This record gives sequence, structure tokens and C-alpha cells, in this order.
Amino acid sequence: MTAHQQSAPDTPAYLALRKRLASRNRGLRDKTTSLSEAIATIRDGDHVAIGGNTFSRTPFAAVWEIVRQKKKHLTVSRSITSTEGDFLLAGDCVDKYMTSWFSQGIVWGLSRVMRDYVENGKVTYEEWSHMSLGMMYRAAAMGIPFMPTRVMMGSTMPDALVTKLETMSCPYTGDPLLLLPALYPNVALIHVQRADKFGNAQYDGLPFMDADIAMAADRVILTTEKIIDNDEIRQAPDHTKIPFMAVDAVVEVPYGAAPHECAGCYDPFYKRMDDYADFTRRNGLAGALDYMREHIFEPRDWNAFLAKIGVEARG
Amino acid sequence: MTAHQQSAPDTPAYLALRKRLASRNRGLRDKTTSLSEAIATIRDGDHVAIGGNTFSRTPFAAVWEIVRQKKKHLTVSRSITSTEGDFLLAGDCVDKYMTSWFSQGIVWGLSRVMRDYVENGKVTYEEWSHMSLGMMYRAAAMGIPFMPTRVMMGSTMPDALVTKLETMSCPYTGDPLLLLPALYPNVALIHVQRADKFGNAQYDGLPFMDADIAMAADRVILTTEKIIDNDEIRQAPDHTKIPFMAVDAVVEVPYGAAPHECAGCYDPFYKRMDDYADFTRRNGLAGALDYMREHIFEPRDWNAFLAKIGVEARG
Amino acid sequence: MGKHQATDAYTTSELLSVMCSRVMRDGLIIFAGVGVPLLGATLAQRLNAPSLTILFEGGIIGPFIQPGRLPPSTNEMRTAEKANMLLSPTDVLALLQRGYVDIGFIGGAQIDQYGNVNSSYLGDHRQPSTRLPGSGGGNDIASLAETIVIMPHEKKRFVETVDFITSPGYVAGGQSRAKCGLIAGGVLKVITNLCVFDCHPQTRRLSVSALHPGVKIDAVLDNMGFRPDIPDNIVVSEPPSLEELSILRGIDPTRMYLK
Amino acid sequence: MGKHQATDAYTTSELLSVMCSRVMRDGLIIFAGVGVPLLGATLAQRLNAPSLTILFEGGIIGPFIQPGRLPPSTNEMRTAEKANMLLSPTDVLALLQRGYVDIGFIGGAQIDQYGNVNSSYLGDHRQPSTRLPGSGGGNDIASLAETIVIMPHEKKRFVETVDFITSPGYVAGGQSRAKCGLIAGGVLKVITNLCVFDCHPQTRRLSVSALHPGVKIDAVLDNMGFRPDIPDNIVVSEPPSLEELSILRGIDPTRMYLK
Repeated sequence: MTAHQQSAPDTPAYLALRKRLASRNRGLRDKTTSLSEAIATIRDGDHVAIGGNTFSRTPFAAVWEIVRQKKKHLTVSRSITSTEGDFLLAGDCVDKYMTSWFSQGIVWGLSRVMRDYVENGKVTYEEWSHMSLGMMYRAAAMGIPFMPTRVMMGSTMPDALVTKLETMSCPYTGDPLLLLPALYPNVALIHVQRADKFGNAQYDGLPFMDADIAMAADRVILTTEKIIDNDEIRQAPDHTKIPFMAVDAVVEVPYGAAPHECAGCYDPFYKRMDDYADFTRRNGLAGALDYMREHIFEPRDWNAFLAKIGVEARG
Repeated sequence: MTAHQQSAPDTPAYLALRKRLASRNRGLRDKTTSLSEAIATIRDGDHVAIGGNTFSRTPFAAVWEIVRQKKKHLTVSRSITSTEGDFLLAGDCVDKYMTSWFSQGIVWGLSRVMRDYVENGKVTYEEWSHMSLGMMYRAAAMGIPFMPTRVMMGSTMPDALVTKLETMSCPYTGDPLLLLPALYPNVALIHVQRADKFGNAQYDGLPFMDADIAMAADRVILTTEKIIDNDEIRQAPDHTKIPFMAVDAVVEVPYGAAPHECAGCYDPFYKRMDDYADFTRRNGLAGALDYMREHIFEPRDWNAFLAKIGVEARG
Repeated sequence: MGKHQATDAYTTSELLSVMCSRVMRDGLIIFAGVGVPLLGATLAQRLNAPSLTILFEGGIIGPFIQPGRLPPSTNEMRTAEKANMLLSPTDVLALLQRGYVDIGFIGGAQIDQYGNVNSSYLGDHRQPSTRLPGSGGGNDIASLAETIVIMPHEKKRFVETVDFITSPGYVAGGQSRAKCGLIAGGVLKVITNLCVFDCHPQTRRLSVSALHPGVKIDAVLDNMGFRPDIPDNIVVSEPPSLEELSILRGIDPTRMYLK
Repeated sequence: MGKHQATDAYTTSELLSVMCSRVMRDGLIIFAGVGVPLLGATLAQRLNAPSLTILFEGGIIGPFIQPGRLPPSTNEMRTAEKANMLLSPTDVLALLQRGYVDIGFIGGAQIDQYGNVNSSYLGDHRQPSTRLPGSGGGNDIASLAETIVIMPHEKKRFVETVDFITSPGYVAGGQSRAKCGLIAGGVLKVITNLCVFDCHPQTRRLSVSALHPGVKIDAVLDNMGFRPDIPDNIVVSEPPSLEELSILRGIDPTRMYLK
């Protein structure tokens, strides 16, 4: 037996975790709400996990609203981070960022905002391997306190983490293993192609880590291109990826991932992403703040933002 | 660190495991073959894992052929076992059976054959909790030597296993955990609604543990109601559940799960299952052997078996 | 089952189903097998718990049970009819481990004074007199959730110590369950055709909490192989109401489970 | 990149792509990023490895890369076009852990004498001069597979010791990789625009195994911050053939990656 050594910051005691889950109303009830009300439930200091990946199925409207509501001291985790990370950092929302990769995208190069925040010590930055972050969510989703793995050993990565990682030798095989602590976000933000009012969510194309993130989190805020009838869900329950009982808020947000892509609904709006990149290429962090004033704080609502960037909302 | 204690029988060394996988031709190649040739690749003493569950999407034709080919000394694992377990036991194919539940189905009561084999010590019988068996396959599928879990502790179940289970205290939380050793079958038998000739498999309805079993195994023998074109797979790659590179043989077997069900293709043939139950109700093991002579050994081929039980094959 | 409670007004399985339904409050998530717990859950949904959710070990979340179309098993497609989501058994059982399930229901061949349930072996497991079907998800439910055991009230089933613990209750009583590593869950109630037990908060022995209508404590004791705690404050269960029985009979009009 | 090899006949990226393609035998499963490895893989598929399979960290198994439609990233839907299967990144990376991948390809900002790659921090990670994009799946690939590193041959990139090990090669040389816990995988080759390195079987230091056509060993050494092993048996790479170049240019007619 390995002795009890130390608690990782993101691994709460099992009973407390269960209590948080038990306190939620997980029944089959209407959870539709507005974007602002859904995001208002996020508390300063919460750990917010973001679904999708790079610029694919990003819950962009939800992140946009977090920045508008000026949430503070968040821990944010996302497997691969794009523009939304810039806005969260520059919006002064984040104390700690956990990711495996951070850039608007290969074609736009390094994030000037991220560099400014990390190189000047303005944010606690944890870099994990892509699989490690996925396995930490998965351990949490499965209700186990860690996932054994064969990565991140021999690298400098564990030394650059706040979390102290444990290792062990497998009692069955003798294999050396690194133990990834379960990662329990307080809130998961997920954007999907369709969901019903109860929160049963179905998505197409690349699944990313969304199902694990949803089950790992204390609460899930779901934005969806379209709210469909529960009957449609029940006709194809083998396509449901996130069950209603994990979801706390359902918000219909057409183009809710724009300017990122949403498979089957719209491609990435590359030109719109170029526009943002121009702001930071010219003026770094100040350019990002200019962009954010015009595109996040000044628009009346999400549809006004869409109009501003030249995307037509359906609603 | 936990010291190296003992090797579980089903957890081969990591490098040997990788070598077995590397030795397979995993490229995109035509793997279609006949039922008898596919099953002929199974060696006496292999560990054979069976997909589906109870009488749903059972790879029945594949099991039927194993019994016909009189394979010996197999280890067989299946999460929930129905009639196919009777045939494998009574066919003298099995040295060790791993399952969480064994009965033709609730309505037919206890398996007379299984009782005969277990109560008379004619088979090594390992009972695992349903989730435990699933997690052992999953650990193997993920390439980790064990999965930590919170079940089977406090029960008598570990005492009745050949495998000696290890426990530990979580170094992050102090939680007591039972470590389920990864379970690597030599062969997985999977039946699906559709697959292409390369082995890309898609199935509908309840997924059971099939995806984990396929990735856990050294080799996969796939039977499919229908072989479809690879183009159809590539049009909906998010519905592929087992990738071609895990599959070694693809056999088109219409009604390949009969008399069990195959979602969307056919319901369970309850009457045909009643017929078998009558044989064992009257004569126990001897009745099972009578049934097997008539239904497994005497028919010319699988279609003759289908005709015998009154199911019309398409082919 | 014992015939003590089969009055003119309701059958034993009707009584058990009603007793089950009453513990199912709205919004709860329960993990059930087919049979009595499913009947109880469906009754509760119709009566006062419309957003109650049922999980089955086959991998099924929130099926829609239509009157007259009760499923025959927890692991086939009929059970999945009009479900909200289908998962692997591994993942649906992991929901228990994650803490998603409020109450799990199990049965078995034997139960003992600490609520441990045997569904594996009668006799010594190395040379059993009867090999039973086994745990299925029973061990997982009992290990990970607050559990209600449904059990026919028979002497051969209520034994002081079970031959084999498939689904652990309070193990050897007191704090032993947690000491074995099971830090969550435990036996909430044992519901029989004669009475309801809970477990004493310290000793964790079965303790009679309610007698079903018309049942004397002697009938309870005569049909058990050990003596449970008999506190002073035993209540009498509210008999099934006409409304409960009427809805229940509508759910299973062919009396598939309502024997 | 250094301009030493940009002859009239082919560009640097054409050379790199051809060198990459030659290690890709038929039937292999490779884990690649977009760019040079993808060009090399697609070339190999067209030339002599039709059943070569490509995996991307976005969760993509066996996409069908059409000439002129090369994807811009490993994590979006364009990359998934006509794939055989889509998985979560967690699961596709777990295929590396399971041993499904024959060769993984990575790049980075720095590489050192033992093949360790840095794509995280330049300078001390506690106060870096440059924070780079990071590992992505790089650490996973390098930890779990035989790895080929593609790297522009520049002095600032080939450093004796990297500032930060994102993707471990042979760590501190000798047996140190296995002692750190990485019992499988390792650096198979480092392919640059000037030469090919492998790692010495004992010391695990980079060792020149081939010089590209027209390249002198001095050019290799002049553009590195440390001295690699220089064995006697260095060969000269077979120059790209007209057939290879012709197919390659057909795959990327708009020269998206063929700079």
C-alpha cells in the first residue's frame, strides 16, 4: 500500500464530491435559460472547463459572456486553447490556466496575449500533455481519484506544475506509472449541434473530450445550435453523448461557436479570426483589449456580436 | 511507491504486449474470410472474449463454430453470459470462465450446465462484478496495467478468484482502492450490424463493452450482418465504433447473432431459446449435449443451423 | 413468497411495488432491475415523481416505460425503448462510482443481519451446493450507492451470516464497511413482503422499522433465521391506496410481474 | 531554414517530405501532424505504401487526403474528411499507449544531444523568455512511440541541453529513458534539411547516419550547438527521384506546405 501523501488541489474528497453532485436537481426537468443567466451561475474562483478543441465546437458564446460578466480568479482548463484563451486572460478572468497547447491556431503563430501573461507571471500556467489532460477529466468522469499513465515521465513538465504528481510501480507488472489526479471542474461549458430542453446533448463530427468533461464537472452549461424535442432524442438514444442529468442549463445559441466551426452547421470563419490576429499582431495585449472592447463589451448581445463580425444569426 | 508484488496471470509485460500488437498487419487491407477460417485462427488455450451481452448482439455464429471446431482449454470472458456459455462449457472448450452473471436469461432461471460444471469443479469459474470486468477490458484497451476502482471490496468475491487482487490507498486523497488488472484477451469475438471489408465496424443500439473488448484483445474476429462499402464508413466516421486496425477477420454472417437479438435487424427468437431450455430442463447437461448434436454438430453450415431453428438466412 | 400479506385487496408483489414506489421522490435517479423496483418506479413517476429517472445496468438512461410494455431484462434492446441515452454497461455503472445515483435496488438469494447479500454461491464457494447466476451489477450497486434490498421474507433467505458476500451491506457491522474500503453507500432499507428493515446507526444490524398492514412481529421473526433489532417505535406501513393499486395494475395489465 | 540544400531540383520542404516518406513502409500506422510528415505519408501512400494509416491527435483515424486539399490543422473537421473513424483525443492518444502506433512524428523549437525536444519554454520555465505553444500530443507521442523528429537544421535549435524537456528522447542518455519510467518508444531518427541522425545504441547521443545530397559534414556541424557522433559509415541520402517529386507536387499543388 502507498501511504497517504498529499492532496492535489483539484482532487476533493470523494464524499464531498458526491455531496456536491447529490445537491443538484438531476431530474428530467426543463433547464432552458438565457445565456446571461446561465453564465451568472458561475462564481468567481470556479474552475471552468471548456469543451471542443482549438477552433472546433468551442463554446464561444459562453466564454464571450464570461468575459462580459467580468468573472474573476477562475481556473480554466481546455485541452487545446485558441482565441477564447486570449479573451479570458486579457479579460482578467483567470488565475490559473491548464492546457496542452495555446495558440490561436498554427497559421497565426504564438499568442501574444498568452506570452504576455505567462512570461510576466500574471497567470499560473499549467502545461499538461494532451492525453494527460484527457485522462484527468476521464478519471473524474469515472469517479476514481487518479488515472495511471505512462506519459510525462522523463520530461520537465511535472516540475513546472503547481500540482505535485505521484508515481508508483504497478503491483501486477512492476511497470513505472505516473498517476494523473482526477480533475473535477466546477463548471463545464459545452457547445453542441442539438440538445433537448432537459439537456440531452447530441453532437456530430469530432467528439473531443466533451463527454468526459461533462461527467467530470460539478455543473454543465450547455449551449446548442438548436433545441430539439425530447422525442427526437428518444428516437436515437445511441447518439446521445451527454445525459440530461449531468446538465444544469440549456441555452439555444445559433452560431454559438462562431467564429470557430461547428461540424455540419458552419465552417470556421477564418477571415474573422484573421481580423483578431491583426489586432494583436499590431498591438499585442493592447490590441486584444481594443478588439475585446469593440467585439465583446460594446455589442448589445450575442446577436449584435455576430452582426459585428458579419455572421448572420438565425434567431 | 508500491513495490513489485506479483504478476496477475492475465497481465503480460507491457513490451511483450506491444510486440504482439506490432506483429499484426494492421494496415488498411481486405480481411474478409469465411467463418470456419476465421475461427480456425483461434488456438487451444487462447483467451476468447465475447462481445454483446446476455442475448443481445451475441456473436453466436462465431461461438457456434468454436464449439464445432472443438477448441480446448480456452479462457472465456463475457460480461453477462447466456446460452453461448452453456455450449462452450458442454462442448468441453473451456478451462476458465470469467463473467459477472451466467444464466440463459431471467425467464429461464439457472443454467443447469453451468451449475454442473461449477458445482463439480469441472471449470475454473471467476465471478467479477459487472463494472469490474468492464474496467479490466478498459484498462487493457487504454494500455495501462490496472484500473483503480471502488468496488468488490468488503465482499467475498476476491477470495473466490484465481487472480490475487491488489489494493492501495490513493496518494492524492487517501481513498482505499481496489486495482483491477488489465485483461488482455487473445481474441475478441464481436458481432455488428455493419462493417466494411477492412474491419471498420459500426453498431446501433446498446454498445455493451464491445469497443473496449476489441481494443483490449490481441486479435479481433468480426462477424457482421452485412459488409458495406468503405465509402459508407467514411461518410459517417463518427459512427465507427471499432477501427479497422484492431480487426483481423471480417465475416459476413446474416443472422449471426440468432437466436439472440441484433438491434434494428431482428428481435430475440424467444421460442427458439425456449426450445433449448426444454432440453436442459428435461435432461440437464445430457439434454444440452443432445441439443448441441442436433443443432451444432449435425448441421452442414450456419445457414443449415438457421434453417433448423426456423430462421431464414438472407444469403 | 410467504402468503401472510396476500389479502383480498392486493397481492404480495403489488404490496412490494407500492412500498418501493414510496421511497422514490421526484427528481431522484435510481438504478434498478426489472420487476418490483421498475414497477415501483413507474408507479412513482405516474403518481408524484414525474421526473424520476431510471438507470439499467445494460447501459440505459431514462427509458420510457409504457403501460403494458414492461421489459423482460435489463440488458436488451426492449429495455432501451425510448431511452434518453445508451451507454456501455461499464459507463452506466461508473455513474454509480461518480455519485450520480440516489438509490440502487438489488435482490438476491440470501441476506444477513448486516444487510450483506449473496447471489453467488450456496454453501462453500470452493465446493458449492448451488452456483447462482452471480453479481451482475449487484456488487457495483451495493458498493457505490445507498441501496434498498427487495427480498421475499423466508427463513432460508434471512440468515445470520450469508454463505458468500456478493453485494456488501455493512459487512461485519459497525464501521467495518468503511474499513473495508467502501466509503460511500450502504443499505438504506430492506423491504420484504412482511415488513421494512433499516440498519441500526451504530451496530448496523437489521432493525424492523415498519410492519406491513396486518402483519404481526411474530410472523416477521418466525420467517427469519436470526433475530433482528426490534425497536419500540415500529410503525405500521400505510396500506396501498386504491389510487396506487389502480395505477399499478394499469402499468402491468398482463400481470407480467404482478404475480 | 538553412538554404544549403535548396538546389534547383527541389526545395527544402520537398527534400524533408521525401526523406519522411521513405521511412513509411506499407501497413504501418503513423501518428502525424500536418505539414511535412503528412506530405511524406501521403507521398508514401501514393508510391508504395497504399495501406499506410495516418492518425491525428484531434481524434482521427485514417483520413483520406485528397491532392490539393491538405488540412490546415490536426484538430478540426477538415482534417477529419473521409476518415474511417473519429475518436476523442484521449482515446486516439491512448492508441499510442496501447502500442498501436509504429512511428510518431514530432517537431519543436529545440532538440538536444539525446533527442529531447522542447516546445514549451525558452529560458527558465519559472521566468521564461518565450512561452511556446506547448506539448499538445508531443509529449504523449515521444513517451509512447518510436519517434521521428523533423527539425530545421539551425544552431539555435540544436542545443547541447534543451531548456525544457517537453517530449523526452533519451533524457540523459544511456539507460536513463527507461529508468525515468519510459519503457517503450524512443527517438528513431532526427531528420533535418541537411542530414539524418539516429541515436547511438549505447550512449543514445545523436549520431549522423546520412548526409543529404551535396551536404558536407561541416555544414551539419556549423549549424549545431553541440558536436554529434560522427561515425565512419555515414551514407549519402538517395536524392529525391523525379517520380517522388512529381507525386509530391501533385499532392500540394498550391504549395501550402511545400515552401
